[in-house]
Amino acid sequence: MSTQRSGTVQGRPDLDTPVQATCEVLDRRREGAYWVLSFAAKEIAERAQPGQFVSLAVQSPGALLRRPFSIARVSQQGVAAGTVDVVFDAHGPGTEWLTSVRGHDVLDVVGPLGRPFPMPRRKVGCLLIGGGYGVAPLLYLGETLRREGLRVDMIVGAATQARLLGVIEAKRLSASSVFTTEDGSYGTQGRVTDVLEAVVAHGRTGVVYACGPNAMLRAVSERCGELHLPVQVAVEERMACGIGVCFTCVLPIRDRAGNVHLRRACLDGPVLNGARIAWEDTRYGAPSARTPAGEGGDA
Amino acid sequence: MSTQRSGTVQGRPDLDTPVQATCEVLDRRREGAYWVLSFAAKEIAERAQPGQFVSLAVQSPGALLRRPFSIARVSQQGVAAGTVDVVFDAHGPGTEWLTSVRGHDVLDVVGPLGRPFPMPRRKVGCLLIGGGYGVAPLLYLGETLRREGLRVDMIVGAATQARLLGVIEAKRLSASSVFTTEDGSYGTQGRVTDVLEAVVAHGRTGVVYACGPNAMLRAVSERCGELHLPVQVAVEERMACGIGVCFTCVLPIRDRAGNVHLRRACLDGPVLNGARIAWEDTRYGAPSARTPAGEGGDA
Amino acid sequence: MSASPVRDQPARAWPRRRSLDPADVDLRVQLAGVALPNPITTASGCFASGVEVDRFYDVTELGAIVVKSVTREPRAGLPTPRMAETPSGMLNAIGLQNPGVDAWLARDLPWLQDRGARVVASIAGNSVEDFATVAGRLRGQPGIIAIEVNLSCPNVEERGLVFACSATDSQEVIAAVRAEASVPVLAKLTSDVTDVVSIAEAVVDAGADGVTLINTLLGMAIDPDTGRPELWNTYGGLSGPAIRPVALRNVHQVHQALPDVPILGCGGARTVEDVVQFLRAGASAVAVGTATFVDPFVGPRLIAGLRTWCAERGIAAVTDLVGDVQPWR
Amino acid sequence: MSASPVRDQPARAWPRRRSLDPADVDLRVQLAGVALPNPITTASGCFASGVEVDRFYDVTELGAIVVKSVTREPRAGLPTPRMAETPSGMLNAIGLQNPGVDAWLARDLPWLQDRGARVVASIAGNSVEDFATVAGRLRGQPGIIAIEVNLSCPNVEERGLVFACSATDSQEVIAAVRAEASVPVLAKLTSDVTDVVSIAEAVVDAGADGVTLINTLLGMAIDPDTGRPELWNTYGGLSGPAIRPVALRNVHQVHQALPDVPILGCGGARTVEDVVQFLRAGASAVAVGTATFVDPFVGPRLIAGLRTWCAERGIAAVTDLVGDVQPWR
Ligand SMILES: Cc1cc2nc3c(=O)[nH]c(=O)nc-3n(C[C@H](O)[C@H](O)[C@H](O)COP(=O)(O)OP(=O)(O)OC[C@H]3O[C@@H](n4cnc5c(N)ncnc54)[C@H](O)[C@@H]3O)c2cc1C
Ligand SMILES: Cc1cc2nc3c(=O)[nH]c(=O)nc-3n(C[C@H](O)[C@H](O)[C@H](O)COP(=O)(O)OP(=O)(O)OC[C@H]3O[C@@H](n4cnc5c(N)ncnc54)[C@H](O)[C@@H]3O)c2cc1C
Ligand SMILES: Cc1cc2nc3c(=O)[nH]c(=O)nc-3n(C[C@H](O)[C@H](O)[C@H](O)COP(=O)(O)O)c2cc1C
Ligand SMILES: Cc1cc2nc3c(=O)[nH]c(=O)nc-3n(C[C@H](O)[C@H](O)[C@H](O)COP(=O)(O)O)c2cc1C
Ligand code: FES
Ligand code: FES
Repeated sequence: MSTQRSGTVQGRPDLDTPVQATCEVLDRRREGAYWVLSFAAKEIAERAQPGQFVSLAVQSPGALLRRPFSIARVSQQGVAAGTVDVVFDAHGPGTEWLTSVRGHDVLDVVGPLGRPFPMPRRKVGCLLIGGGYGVAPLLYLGETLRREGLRVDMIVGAATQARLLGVIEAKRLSASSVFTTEDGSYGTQGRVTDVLEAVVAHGRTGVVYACGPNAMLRAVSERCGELHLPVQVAVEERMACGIGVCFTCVLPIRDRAGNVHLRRACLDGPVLNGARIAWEDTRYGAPSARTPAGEGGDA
Repeated sequence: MSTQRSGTVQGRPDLDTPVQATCEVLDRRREGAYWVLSFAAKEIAERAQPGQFVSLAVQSPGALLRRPFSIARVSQQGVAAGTVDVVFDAHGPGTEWLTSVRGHDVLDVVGPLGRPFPMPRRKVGCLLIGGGYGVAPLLYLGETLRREGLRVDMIVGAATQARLLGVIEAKRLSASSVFTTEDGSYGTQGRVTDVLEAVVAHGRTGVVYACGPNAMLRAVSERCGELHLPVQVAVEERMACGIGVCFTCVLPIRDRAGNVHLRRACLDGPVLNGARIAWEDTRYGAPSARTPAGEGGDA
Repeated sequence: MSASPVRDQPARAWPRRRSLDPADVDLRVQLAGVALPNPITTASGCFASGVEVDRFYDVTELGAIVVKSVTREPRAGLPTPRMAETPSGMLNAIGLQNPGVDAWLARDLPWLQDRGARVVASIAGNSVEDFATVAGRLRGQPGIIAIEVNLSCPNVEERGLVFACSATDSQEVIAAVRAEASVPVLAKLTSDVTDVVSIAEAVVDAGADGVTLINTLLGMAIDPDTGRPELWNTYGGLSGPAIRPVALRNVHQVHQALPDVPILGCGGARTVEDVVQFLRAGASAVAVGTATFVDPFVGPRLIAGLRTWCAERGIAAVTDLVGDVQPWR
Repeated sequence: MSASPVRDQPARAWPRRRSLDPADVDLRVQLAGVALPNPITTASGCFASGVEVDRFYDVTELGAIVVKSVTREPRAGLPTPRMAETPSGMLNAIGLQNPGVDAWLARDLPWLQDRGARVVASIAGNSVEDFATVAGRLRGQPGIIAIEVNLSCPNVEERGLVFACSATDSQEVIAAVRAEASVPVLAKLTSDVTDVVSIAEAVVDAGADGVTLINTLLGMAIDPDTGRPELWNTYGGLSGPAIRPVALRNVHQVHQALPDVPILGCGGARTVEDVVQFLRAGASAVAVGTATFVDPFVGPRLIAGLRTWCAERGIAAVTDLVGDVQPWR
C-alpha cells in the first residue's frame, strides 16, 4: 500500500526528468557523527537511481542557494513507499539549519539530479569504496547490485570511528568488508587505498565504485588505473544550481583523443569515470593546483 | 515563586538600561486576527514600563534587522514571573516567521527600549484610545493606571470586528469602554475620533493616551488639541536599530520655542506628546507630505 | 486601520481599480522594437543553452531566452572554485566558458530554433574585432530576435580595461556590432562605473537599440582559515537578491535620463514584487539570472504571478507599470 | 576525511600551529600611525555619539569610535522614510542629520573625552571650504586620534557631483583638511567609481594618511503597490552583509596597488570570520556599521571572538593576518 504524502510537485511527467516537490519531513535522526533526514517524495523516489542527488532549499539567514545531497535510500514498497533519505554532516549554516527541521515540516526539494552509477555490463565482482558520508549512496548502490545478483565487497573509511558510516549495513550487504580509520580507532589504521589492492585480489573485483572526498577519489582512481580496473567515482564540487545552467561545478575530463574539457559535475556527473578525470588539473589531493590559464574576470 | 527561564543576558546591571537576552518561547497563540507571543525574559520584565518596546531578531531568509514590538504584558508574580508578551499582526516576512516559533525555541530579544507612557501627575480620568494591535500596550498601561487608583476609560477601534483586540480586557479594565469598527461589524460604525468627544465628557478625562496607526494618532492628537486635553501617543516609524544609533526613525517635534527638530522615535519616543509632533511635516494622514528640504543623497 | 501605518499611508496610493480576470491582463511588451509575449527573460550565463531547463518545463513560455555569452573561439573558462555563496548573493568566476560561436550555431541554436524560442544571443570578446566577427556570424539566423553585447569583458588592446568601464571603448564595440547585426542590439552595462548614464548615452549614440542593466558587481571573498580567495580567479561577479537595490538604481537613473531608451532590467530579481519594481524603475522587461539556480521554475512562476498581481490590482497591461514611480517630493 | 573536500583541500593550508592562551594574543594594531588596542571600530553614522550604546557596555573597549559625520552648520537631515530593508542589507537616506561641529564639540565630544574613548571625528561638507573649516575647529581637541573625511557628499561647486567620484575634487578636500588637521587624516571613499585605486592614489598624494573603504553603495527600492520609492530621497546607501564582497574587493585592490597605505575596512562586517577576511584583504582595522543595529554588543563580541579565533590557530598577533591572502595561481 502506498501513501502519498508529498505536497506540490512541478515538472514533466517523464520518469527520466527531475521534478521540484514540496516534501513533508518524516524523520530527522542522528547516526554517529551524521544526520539522516527522511522525507516523503514519491515522484523523486520513483525516478531515483543510486549516485543521483537531490538539492534542498535551506532557510538559514542570508543563505541563497540550494544544498546538494546524495540520495542515500529510497523506499519503493510498503508504508514507507515514496520516502527518500539523505545522510548529512552538519558543518556549515545550511546543514546546521537542516538539523533543526522536524517531522511535518515541509522541504523544497529538486531531484533526482545527475548521472547515476552505471550498472556493470557483465557479471563481475563490485568493490564499493566509501569515505565519510560518501558511504551513504554506496549502500543504496550495493542494495541494487545485490538485487542484480552481483558480488559486492566494501571498503569503508573515515578519520575516526565516530565518522565511519554504515558499518552494520556494509557488513550485512557485502561478501567482505574492510574498515579503515586514520587514527586506528576502528578497523585497519590508514586509508582506503592502503587496503584496496588486497581486497581487489580477494574479491575478484571487476569494477570499483567510490564516493567520498575528492582527494580520496583521486587516490582511488589512480590506484585503480595502476591495477587496470574500471572505476566510477561520485564527485563533489561547489554547485550553484545543480541543474546544469551555471557552469560553476566543472571538472576537467579527458576525452578519448586525450583532450581535456571542463564538464559539469551536476549534469555529466556526479558519477564520472575516475580514469577520465584529469586529476592533475584539479585542486584535489595534490600539493599545488595545475590548471589551464583563465582569461580574467567573469561577468 | 519566580522561575528563571531566560538564557544568556548581556547588559549593565542598572534597572534603567536595556539588555540583550536569549529568551525561551513559552507560548505562541492566535488572538482574533493577531498572534500573542510569550517568552521568558526576567531581566526585561523587571525593567519594563508600559509604552516601551522590545526588538526581536527574526530568522526569515534575507532579513537583517530586528523587528520592534510594543510590550503587551509582563508578569511580575507567580510561576509566570519574568514573562513578557507581545501581540503582533503577521503581514510581512519577519512577522510571518514569528508565527512559526514554538515553545522552547529561543528568541534573541533587546529591551525594554524607548520612553514609556508618563504617569499622570494628578488624579485624573485617563482615556486610552487604541487602534488595531495598538490596543496591546494600552491594556498594560490600563492595568498600571488602575493599580494607581486612576479612572480608566477606553476607546478601541479597528477596521472590522476580527481586528478588534482586547474587547474583554478593555471592558474589565475600564469604567467605560466604546468600540468602533469602520465597517460597523461591532460597536459604533466609524473611527475612534468620532466618539472621542462624547467619551471625554462622560469620563471627565484629564489625559489621553493613544496607540495605533500614525494617521489615527494624528487625528487623535488634533482632536485633543481642540479639546485642550494633554495627549501622549506611542508612534511607529521604521526603525533600523531601535537603540538610538541610526537616526532612521525620526519624527518632527516642536520645541517650546516653536522650532521643529527631528527626534528619534526609538529613544525620545515611542511615546511622545501628541501636541508637540509637527504632524503637518510628516507623511501621516494628510494628502501630501510637507517636509523640510533635504540635502541630497546620504552616505 | 490595524495595518502598517508606514506602508499604508502613501500620500498617493495606487488608485483602487476593479480587479480583472487574470486572462484579460495583457503581459505583452516591446523590448527595443521586438515584441515579447511577456516581460520575463533569462539572464545570460544563467540558463546555459536552454535544453537543461526544458527538462522541467517548456522554456518557450519565457518572453525570451538570453543565452550564455559566446565568443569567436571556444573558451575553456577558469579553474574551480568558480563560485562562493555570500549573504543573499553569490560570486562567480566562470571565465566565459563556451563552445565558440561556430559550435554554438551548429549545436545549440538549432534546438532553440526548432522549439520556436525567442533567442537573444549574447556575445563577448576581447577586442572590437572579436565582437564584430561574432555579430557577423549571427547575421540572418532565424530565431535570434536581438543581440546582447556583454561589455563586461577585458579589452586586451587597452591593458585589460573592461569595455563597459570606458564610454569610448563601449562605443567602438557597439558601433562595430551595429554595423554587422541584422537585429536590435542591446548593450549590457556594468554598475561598476562612476556614471552609468554617460556610458548609456555613449552606447545609444553608437547605435545601441537598448541597454541591459546590470551585469554582476565585482566582489571578493576569502577563506578566513586558509587565506585563499574563495574563487580561483580572486575576484568574481556578485549576483542575486543582494544586488537588487543597486540594479534598480541603475535602471531608474538611466530611465530618468534617457526615457526613450528601452531597458532590460537585471540583477537580483526573484519575486513578482521584484519584477514590478524593475518595471516601475523603467525596465521594459526583466532578465532573471541567479534565481533560476534556486528555483528552476522561477520563469513560469513569475509570468503567472505577474498576471495575477496585475489582475488583482486592475492593471490591464503590464506596460502601464513601466517607468511609473511616484516621487515623494 | 569526511569533511568538505571543497573546503579542506587547499593547496596550501594555514600552517598548523600550537594553539595559544587567548590572553596571549596581541590584538593591538596601528592605523595610520595611531595605536589602537584592537582592530574593531564603529562605522560613522552607525553609532550616534557613543552614549546610546554605552547603556549596554563600556564603549571605550572598542579600538576606536568613529562618530557620526559632522558639518559646519547643523543639519536637519531628510524626511522619512529614511530606511528600507533589502536582502541581507538595508538602504538609508538620513541626509547627514547632525548638530553641527560647534554643538558637537560642546555637547557630544566632552562625554567621549571624559570616558577616555579614542575618537575618530568624521567630517562632511559640500565645499572644500566646509571641510577645511570643520577640520580647523577640531584642531588640538584631546581624545580625537584621527579625522575621517566623508567624501561621499555632493560638491555644490561641481553641480552636486560627489567628491569621492572625482580624483581632483577628493584631492582638494584632503589637501585642505590635511593643512588644518593636527592628527592623521583618513579619506573615506566610495566603491561607486570606475577605478577606486586611482582615487586612493589621488588622496594619498594629497596627504591622506590612510583610507577608509567603503561607504555605502547607491541603491533604490520601490514599493510595488504604490510606486513610491521606499526612501523619501528616492536613492539611498546600501549597507550590511550584502555589500561585504564588494567592500573586500575594494580593500584588496587598494592594498595590492598601495601596500603601504593603511586601510580601515568597512562594509558588511558582522562576524569574526568577516573581520578576518577584511584583515587578510589588507585592512589594518575594521569598522562595523549596520551590524550594530542588529546586535548592540557586536563590538565586544568581535573583540573577544577575534582573540579566541587567533588563539585557537596559534596566531600570536592579529597584525600577522593583515594582507595575508594566498592566491591560487
Ligand atoms: C553532488 C553532491 C552530493 C553531496 N552529498 C552530500 C551528502 O550526501 N551528505 C553531505 O553531508 N554532504 C553532501 N554534499 C556536500 C553538501 O552539499 C555540503 O556539505 C553542503 O552544501 C554544505 O552547506 P553548508 O551551508 O552547511 O556549508 P557552507 O560551507 O557554509 O556552504 C557554503 C556554500 O558552499 C557549498 N559547499 C560547501 N561544502 C560543499 C561540498 N562539500 N560540496 C559542494 N558544495 C559545498 C554549499 O553548497 C554552499 O553553496 C554533497 C555535495 C555535492 C556537490
Ligand atoms: C515602536 C514600535 C512598536 C511596534 N509594536 C508592534 C506591535 O505591538 N505589534 C505589531 O504587530 N507590530 C508592531 N510594530 C510594527 C512591527 O514592527 C512591524 O509590523 C514589523 O516590523 C513588520 O515586519 P515584517 O518583516 O513582517 O514586515 P515587512 O513590511 O516586510 O518589514 C520590512 C521592514 O519594514 C519595517 N516595518 C514594516 N512595518 C513597520 C511598521 N508598522 N512600523 C515600523 N517598521 C515597520 C520592518 O521592521 C522591516 O525593517 C511596531 C513598530 C514600532 C516601530
Ligand atoms: C554563473 C553566472 C554566469 C554568468 N555569465 C554571464 C555571461 O556569460 N554573460 C553575461 O552577460 N552575463 C553573465 N552573468 C551575469 C548575469 O547575466 C546577470 O547580469 C547577473 O547575474 C545579475 O542578475 P541576477 O542577480 O539575476 O543573477 C552571469 C552570472 C552568473 C551568476
Ligand atoms: C544609517 C547609516 C548612516 C550612515 N551615516 C554615515 C555618515 O554620517 N558618514 C559616513 O561616512 N558614513 C555613514 N554611513 C556609512 C557607514 O559608515 C558605512 O560606511 C556603511 O554603512 C558600510 O558599512 P556597514 O555595512 O558595516 O554598515 C552610514 C550608514 C548607515 C547605515
Ligand atoms: S551546478 Fe550549475 S552547472 Fe552544475
Ligand atoms: S531606530 Fe535607530 S535611531 Fe531610532
